[in-house]
Amino acid sequence: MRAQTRNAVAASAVLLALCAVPFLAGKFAIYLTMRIMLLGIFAVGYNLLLGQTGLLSFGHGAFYAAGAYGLGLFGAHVSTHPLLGVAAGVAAAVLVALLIGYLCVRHTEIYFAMLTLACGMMVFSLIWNLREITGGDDGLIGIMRAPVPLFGGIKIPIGTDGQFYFFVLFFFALGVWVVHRIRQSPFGLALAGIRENARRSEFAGVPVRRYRLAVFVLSGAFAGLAGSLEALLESNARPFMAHWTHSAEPVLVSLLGGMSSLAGPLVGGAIYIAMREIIQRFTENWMLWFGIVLLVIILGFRGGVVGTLSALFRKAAAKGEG
Amino acid sequence: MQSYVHVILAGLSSGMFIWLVASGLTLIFGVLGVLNFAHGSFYMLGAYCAFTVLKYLGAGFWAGLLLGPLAVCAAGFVVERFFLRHVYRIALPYQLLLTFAFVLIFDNLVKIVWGGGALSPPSLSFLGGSIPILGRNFPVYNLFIIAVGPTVALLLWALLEKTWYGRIIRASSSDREMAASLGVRVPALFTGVFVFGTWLGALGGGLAVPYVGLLTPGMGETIIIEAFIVAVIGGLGSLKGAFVGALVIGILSAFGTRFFPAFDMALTFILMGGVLLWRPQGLFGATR
Amino acid sequence: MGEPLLTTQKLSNHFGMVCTARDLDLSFERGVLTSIIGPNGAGKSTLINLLTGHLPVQSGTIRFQGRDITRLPIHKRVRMGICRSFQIVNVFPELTVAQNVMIPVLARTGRSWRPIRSLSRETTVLRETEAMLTKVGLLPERDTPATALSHGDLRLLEVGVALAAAPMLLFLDEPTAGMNPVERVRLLENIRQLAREGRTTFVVVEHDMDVVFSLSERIIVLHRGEVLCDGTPAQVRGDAKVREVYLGDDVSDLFRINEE
Amino acid sequence: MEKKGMNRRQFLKLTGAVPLVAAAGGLGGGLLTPKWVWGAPPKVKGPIRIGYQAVLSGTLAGYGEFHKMGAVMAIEEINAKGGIAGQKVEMDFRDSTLKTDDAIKNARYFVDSWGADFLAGIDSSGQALALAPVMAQLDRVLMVTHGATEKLTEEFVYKKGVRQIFRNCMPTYNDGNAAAFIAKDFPAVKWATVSPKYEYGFTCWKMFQETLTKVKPGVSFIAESWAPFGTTDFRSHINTILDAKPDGLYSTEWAGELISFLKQAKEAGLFDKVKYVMLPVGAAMDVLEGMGKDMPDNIWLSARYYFQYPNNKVNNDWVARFNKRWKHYPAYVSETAYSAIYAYKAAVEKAGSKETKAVIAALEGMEQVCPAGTRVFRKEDHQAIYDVPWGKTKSDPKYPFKVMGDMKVIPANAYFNRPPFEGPGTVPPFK
Repeated sequence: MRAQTRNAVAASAVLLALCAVPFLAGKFAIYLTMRIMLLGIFAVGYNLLLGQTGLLSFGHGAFYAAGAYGLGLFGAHVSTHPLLGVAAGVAAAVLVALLIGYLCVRHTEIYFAMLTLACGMMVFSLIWNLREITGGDDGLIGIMRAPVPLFGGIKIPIGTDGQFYFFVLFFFALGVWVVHRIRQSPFGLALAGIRENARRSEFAGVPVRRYRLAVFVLSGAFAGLAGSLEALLESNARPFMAHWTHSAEPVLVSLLGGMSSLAGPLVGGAIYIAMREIIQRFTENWMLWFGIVLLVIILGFRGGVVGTLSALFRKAAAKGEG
Repeated sequence: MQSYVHVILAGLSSGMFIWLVASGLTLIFGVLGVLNFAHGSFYMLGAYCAFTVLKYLGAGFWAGLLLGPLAVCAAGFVVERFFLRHVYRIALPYQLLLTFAFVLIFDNLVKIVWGGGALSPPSLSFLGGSIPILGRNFPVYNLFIIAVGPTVALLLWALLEKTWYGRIIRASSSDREMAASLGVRVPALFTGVFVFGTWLGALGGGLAVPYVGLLTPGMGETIIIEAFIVAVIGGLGSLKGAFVGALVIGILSAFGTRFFPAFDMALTFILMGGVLLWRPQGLFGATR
Repeated sequence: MGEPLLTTQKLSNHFGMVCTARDLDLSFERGVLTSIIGPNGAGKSTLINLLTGHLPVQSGTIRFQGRDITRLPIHKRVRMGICRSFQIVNVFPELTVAQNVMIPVLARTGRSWRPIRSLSRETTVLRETEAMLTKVGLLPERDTPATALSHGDLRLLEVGVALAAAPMLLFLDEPTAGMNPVERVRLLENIRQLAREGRTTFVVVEHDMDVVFSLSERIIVLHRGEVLCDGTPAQVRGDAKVREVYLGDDVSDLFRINEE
Repeated sequence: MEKKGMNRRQFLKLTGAVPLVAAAGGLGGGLLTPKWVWGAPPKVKGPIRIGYQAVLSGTLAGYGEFHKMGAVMAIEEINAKGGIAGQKVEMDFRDSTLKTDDAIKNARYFVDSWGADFLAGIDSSGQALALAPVMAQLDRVLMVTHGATEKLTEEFVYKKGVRQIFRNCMPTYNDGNAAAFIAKDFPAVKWATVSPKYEYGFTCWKMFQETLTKVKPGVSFIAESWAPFGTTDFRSHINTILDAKPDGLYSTEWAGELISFLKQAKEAGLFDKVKYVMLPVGAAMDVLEGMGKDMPDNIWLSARYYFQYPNNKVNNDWVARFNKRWKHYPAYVSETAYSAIYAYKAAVEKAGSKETKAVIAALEGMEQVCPAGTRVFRKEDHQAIYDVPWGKTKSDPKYPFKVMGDMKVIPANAYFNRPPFEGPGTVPPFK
């Protein structure tokens, strides 16, 4: 019980700190925090697949793009209602993920990774080539942030970054909470079982392929959520969202932070964005230094930053008790 | 007729060119079990080093082709001996991430050393120019590439199948523990294979200098994806597969660009996806 | 004993030139503790793999309680009541003992799809898990990760995970392999006890003849993919063909760990 | 059950996140104090900060370096002579990569964190377009020095009223319309293209076809082969062209890809078979230097600035200074970067303020004498109007690369699309 309380306290503290950001930090920090939260939603959902189920996908950019284009096209042709737009984006992502997932989940390991890579790149070139609908390589530009209508005619404006921040924070908190629940749930345990031993899971009566598809689509929905929010934040949707280089981002941050914990991908995402930003202030050769930092983290922090730190902490605590 | 022949020739040369890069990648995966993302960087370094020998040292194309890739082997050695060795036992994504870090580092180093601008080699005197085939010119150098591809394949085959080293390499790739118990120094062997694979990639880079006609930082990133696709289609770790895969990709994309241009960006990926769905282990991969 | 639980008709399997099952017509009766024995390569593991869905059936049919399950995927057979344990320990290594057992319980009770509800609130599942752990004697180890268990405990867990699916028909593939005598006795006692309870019918593949003859009510002897002999322990003991096969074989072969 | 262990881990994970958020807050906090945002003082207070971004990594990294040379040189000169309106000029230069989100992040960093007064740079059209709504939000002027899409000025500045965007480089009008004006004098009637498979390539080819059809009825366009970004092997594309047997080839390939294309086309004998070849950005310095003596003769080239035009004191002096400072001939992006900084100087000094509104007003309609000639920033769409030459490649012993001969200059007014950018009379040829 005590641990659970501590847990809740820590989560509330983070939430509180995030709520305070727009009042204490500067505009650019607000913006960066939003980007960190978007990457966080993307990665924390993605890690249900990688960390929890043990499947490495290189195609999640496709669902991210589906979310962004879904929202953009919905906004252009149907309604600019942001919540409906986000719902449309997530729905689009779920659809694409169902289609791709159906093909891909029959394989595992590197074959799964390569198959998702191929499917993601097909979505990329589809977006690139369907110029009439998607705007080709220019993408959809000028996506609006209309106010959010609530019941009783109240409209909440999200036009400025300070206002939109809370829109993002809402979905971030919701997303992290959902993933946290999933990790603690029977479904989460079944996924962990598939990661640990897929064959045995089948002999435990778990329809492995269907679970893989389910978690694939679920993580795709998170990617779509992040994508649709980014479309609102940056007012555009662009084909490179579906490119494999973008699909690799959640992989990278999950590994950076550690894929065996909930906070791993979140911390990894924060490190990834903050680190690049800091390095870029000092040098144009950011790739060199970023690469070196990556090396240090991979070799020095086995199991990611969070994994390593918590192991250290546990060791220290054990020593203290003993 | 003329058109088809030239499309096939273009496909053959680009296929053999990709094979040169994919061979090292495949060898390394087959023996070490590592998907080396930085292989494209070795290709790039090979090109830059060969170019340097050729242009700044004025030593000519052959010297560049010989010395350039050899210089890159040092980089390969450092990467394997001091970094990659520590992640053999960790999950695949970590290996990818580690090698990706080297992609960033090498891209940036090339920019620092050689500048960000594109470098362009002078045209070759020997092997330069073109000869008419069915009334249309075809570059001599491309014919040279078409010849180099199978030569390298043959040499690799002979090395692996006919020599003592080859037998050791094959034994270690199928069972590390067994090889170690027979007294093979597996770590040293792995370093050796990695450096050799690096050399193959760098050789591809050296040959790219006249073939692509252009050197840019980041030039390895497009080719590595193609090489990956080729390796996957052929069956990861299978050199024969990579060779056939490269031919298939080369010729099909030449036809695709010529006759189905709408699909050319997705073509290789469609092909890879199709092969994976039909035969997940690739054309010549071992069944799991 | 009424309608047989599981029957096979002309079940065959080949690996290349090697025949590992040839036109097997078998039936397993409810409540009869059966052992399958035979020299190495006789097709014992293949038979289990075919019956449980681990290997696709090349020809022949399998019926479970009258229903054709020949092409049914593994998890559906499990849900119908056919389960197995593995010869080489095959559990969920990084999960705790309790979690290992919980997965089949969740799957069986249809709760494993619940994505939001916390596991700690699934009280029935928790209770069943604890009951199962008590049954196999692993309750004290419930929070230990499987990787940290001793070999004997792992074997117990292996059986426990299979039992947790509450199968009607359970195949145990060399359940005592590598166990020390004390552990072996404990496990066998468990199996006997559970068999007596009657919910589960056991089919055991074993090399240890002491175990086989003390445990079984029926013994099937396989040789080169065919049934050499099928009967009570006494019948098998007296069978001339069985003697011939076993005498001609190196006895140590019986204890070699073969594939899967 | 196993709750205890799990939750302790959980706790650590969550606490791990706190310092990072704090760090993110700190990033902005200290560095971001806006010193002059409230109530603009009547006089310009310094320093004047210019945030410049261009691509510094990947295959196009050379472009960023050329941008930087021009911008740094302008700032050195200006600061040596007392700065802008007496205030020192500072520049922060960032890698825009080719990714749109990086460009947006940089712009926000420049304005919201570093305190930039003006922004400049941008290579890709996609980035330029995506930045338009962002610049409106940030309310700072962005001078685009390379991205050429006409949509930026026609749609975002003119139609949607994003007044914060200006562009001092040549837009696609030169690549499409002017090329057609040059091509109409050729006997070639059957045209084909190998061009980049993205909006820039599509737009230019469309513009070229439409204008050429108007000024020379009877031409036909018989083949197009689109090369995806990053193409290194153009042989299949070249086969497409050779099979079609056109009289003229039009290509908006640029930078390294153009070099690869030209070399491979030369090997395949394309230039023996197709006599009229037009490369709207072929006279870019990286291409001329990259091809060196291998550049085929008699190819028609243009660029967004060419170092031998105009042949006047301002330009010749500048080229000499540039050569002395960097040991290079200026690329067109060097000129646009250089002139962009000077445009800001002129506008701030004219307005007597560095307030966005005032500077926009000053820039609108402003005439600026630059190395590239005189630029006029058109009031309606904020596009700088200036002339660039077309010419045929020829050898010149003074240079290690081929230069332009037979220079032809079409006045920009004759081929720039005109506001309101739709309806008759807005696209060339004009009466």
